[in-house]
Amino acid sequence: MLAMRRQADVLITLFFFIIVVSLFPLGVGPEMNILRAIAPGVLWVAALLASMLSLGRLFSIDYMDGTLEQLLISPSPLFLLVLGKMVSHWLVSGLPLVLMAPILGIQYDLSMEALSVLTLSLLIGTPILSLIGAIGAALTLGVRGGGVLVSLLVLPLYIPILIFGAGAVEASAAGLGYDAHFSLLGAFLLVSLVFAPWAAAASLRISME
Amino acid sequence: MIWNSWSDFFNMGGYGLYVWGSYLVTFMCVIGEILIAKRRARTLRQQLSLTKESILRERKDEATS
Amino acid sequence: MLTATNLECVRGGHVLFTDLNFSVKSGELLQIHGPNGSGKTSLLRMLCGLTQPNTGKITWNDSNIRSLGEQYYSSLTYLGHMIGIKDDLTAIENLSISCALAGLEVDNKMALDALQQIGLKGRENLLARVLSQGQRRRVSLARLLLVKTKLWILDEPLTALDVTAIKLIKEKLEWFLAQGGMVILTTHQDIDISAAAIHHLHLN
Amino acid sequence: MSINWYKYAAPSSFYFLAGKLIPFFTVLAVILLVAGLYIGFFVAPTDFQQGEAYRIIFIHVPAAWMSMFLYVVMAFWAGIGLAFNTRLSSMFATAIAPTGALFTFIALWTGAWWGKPMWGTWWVWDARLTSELILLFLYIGFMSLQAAIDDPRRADKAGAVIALVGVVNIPIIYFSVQWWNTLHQGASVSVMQSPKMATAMLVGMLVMVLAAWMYSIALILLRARNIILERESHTSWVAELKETTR
Repeated sequence: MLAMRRQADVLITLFFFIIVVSLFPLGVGPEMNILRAIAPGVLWVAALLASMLSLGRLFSIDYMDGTLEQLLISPSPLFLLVLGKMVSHWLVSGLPLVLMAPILGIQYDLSMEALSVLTLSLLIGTPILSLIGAIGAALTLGVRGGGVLVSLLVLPLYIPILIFGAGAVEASAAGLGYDAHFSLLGAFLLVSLVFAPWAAAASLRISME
Repeated sequence: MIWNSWSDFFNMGGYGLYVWGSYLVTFMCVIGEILIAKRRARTLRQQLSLTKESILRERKDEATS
Repeated sequence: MLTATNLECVRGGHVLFTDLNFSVKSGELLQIHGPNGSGKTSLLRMLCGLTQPNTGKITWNDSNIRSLGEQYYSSLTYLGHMIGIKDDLTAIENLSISCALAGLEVDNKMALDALQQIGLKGRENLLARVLSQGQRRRVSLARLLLVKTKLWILDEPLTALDVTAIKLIKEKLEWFLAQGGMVILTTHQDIDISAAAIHHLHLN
Repeated sequence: MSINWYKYAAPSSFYFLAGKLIPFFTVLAVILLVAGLYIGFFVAPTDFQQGEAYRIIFIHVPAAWMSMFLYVVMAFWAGIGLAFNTRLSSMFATAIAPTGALFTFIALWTGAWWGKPMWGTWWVWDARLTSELILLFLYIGFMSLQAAIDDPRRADKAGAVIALVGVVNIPIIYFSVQWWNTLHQGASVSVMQSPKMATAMLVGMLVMVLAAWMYSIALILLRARNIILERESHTSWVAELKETTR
């Protein structure tokens, strides 16, 4: 219902991700050993930035045309509607990255196992990015300099996800166990699934006053 | 007393640069913060008294006219 | 019954209105007058629970709208300044989405009927971006033909509408008031609507 | 002794109370600062491992403690302001943020100047350092969000949400970074502290912590007074204020 979005948005986020990831080999040089070592971090940071790039548009269009007001006075619980928004943001900006990541990982000469761990970590991690990011997007609605502000607010909060997401891939590349990383990522996902829609709903009410 | 002379004190056993570098910047920050807050307080009071004066003047004008 | 007591609104440091008291009962219409910037929209947003009043309270059937929450929203329809029409959707999609948000299941036929009634026959499947300002306004007003709420709060519903559309809306409002509905609206135009009681509220 | 707390919860009476308290805390801060520096530089002995460089501890540790503590206090007041819609507590949170950010910066700065002679590097990506850096980002985020919003009530509430989210995140960040770091390098660099701190060192440090406390309180009260004046400029008590102060 709420996932009606222009296709261009999906493509912009996806191309941003691809370009950022492809820039690194050009900047660092084609040394396969180095590339393999930095691959998890690069892919994760790129996913983080790509997901953040589209946060600005999460609520702002609805804010401009008045749909957000209707959302706030809808008889259905606001946090459910916000959760729907978050899910649609993930479907548009998270899922394509997850699907694209293994292909880009090949550019970095990652092993088959590392590739699957990378995809799985992104699959668990990117929803958290959408969930937390929505809080920042809701808080900065209609604020001047909102786009930069979102990154300032949201990026520090993304750090644990980045660490464990990239950490899982590195651990698997080093032949270590990565179950702990996944269980922690999963725990973050559950916690943010419970609290983020609620916090974002409260933020929306604050921003609309 | 630990220090034999002032130069000894400033030298800090060879670590003078680091010790004084830390302390200097800290105190500069602290003093800067105080000054900014003080200046803000002063300008706020000035603005308030200005608006107040203008209100009083308006009232006087109304009374005379 | 919607009752407002002692409402005060402060925007950007100065008081827009204070000590505002009124109540709207079943079948009554409240028209709010006032120049631009007098707080008409702020008042309407307050009545919707979008903004909290600085002081005072708003009650719906004797309970505060803050504590009622979604229960209050299910008996309220608000058409704001910004009409909530998305350029990338067709007229009929816009209508069904806004109805779905209001918790109303609308099938295609009902939506088509409503759009035809409001004078958009043949334009149901056009993208909203090719519609004129008045036509977009009509799409948003079409929701009034479908909802089953008790209280309508309308912010300048008649802007950009032509004479026939205004007449249509007037008739709809009269019908709604006769059914026992309540309407609160702002408008610059004088409208002669027959209702059980018409209150006027002047803000300045 | 019974104090009417509600009376002081009104910005106007708090304004006058704070005005009376500021000189008191300022004097205390100066006395403690002088005493702390005296103990730090003239009483505390030279550390046998670190030489004189350890004397940075007298500002580093108080600053680091204050930076974390002030964040929690800020989030607490912001949360109270959000939950009970009390203006004064939100103003307090806004007043705390710059001082907290300043202490965070000082902790990072002095840490770097201490790390260079001791570890041979200005910066290591160690759990403590990284989370302190993120703390600085959180402070800056809070302040810039509030600065970007024109309506003070919205600024208060929006700031409160981000402060509360941040307070939940700090322990998570700390532990995640710690874990991340130990995964990378088995023996990370650790602060080489002498096994037992000399009493004079400890006393000096604690006195400096108290001085930092008093300084923070004085400055926060000063800033809170500014914010009150700014926000309440349209009220009658501020208009009457001029007669009494001039």
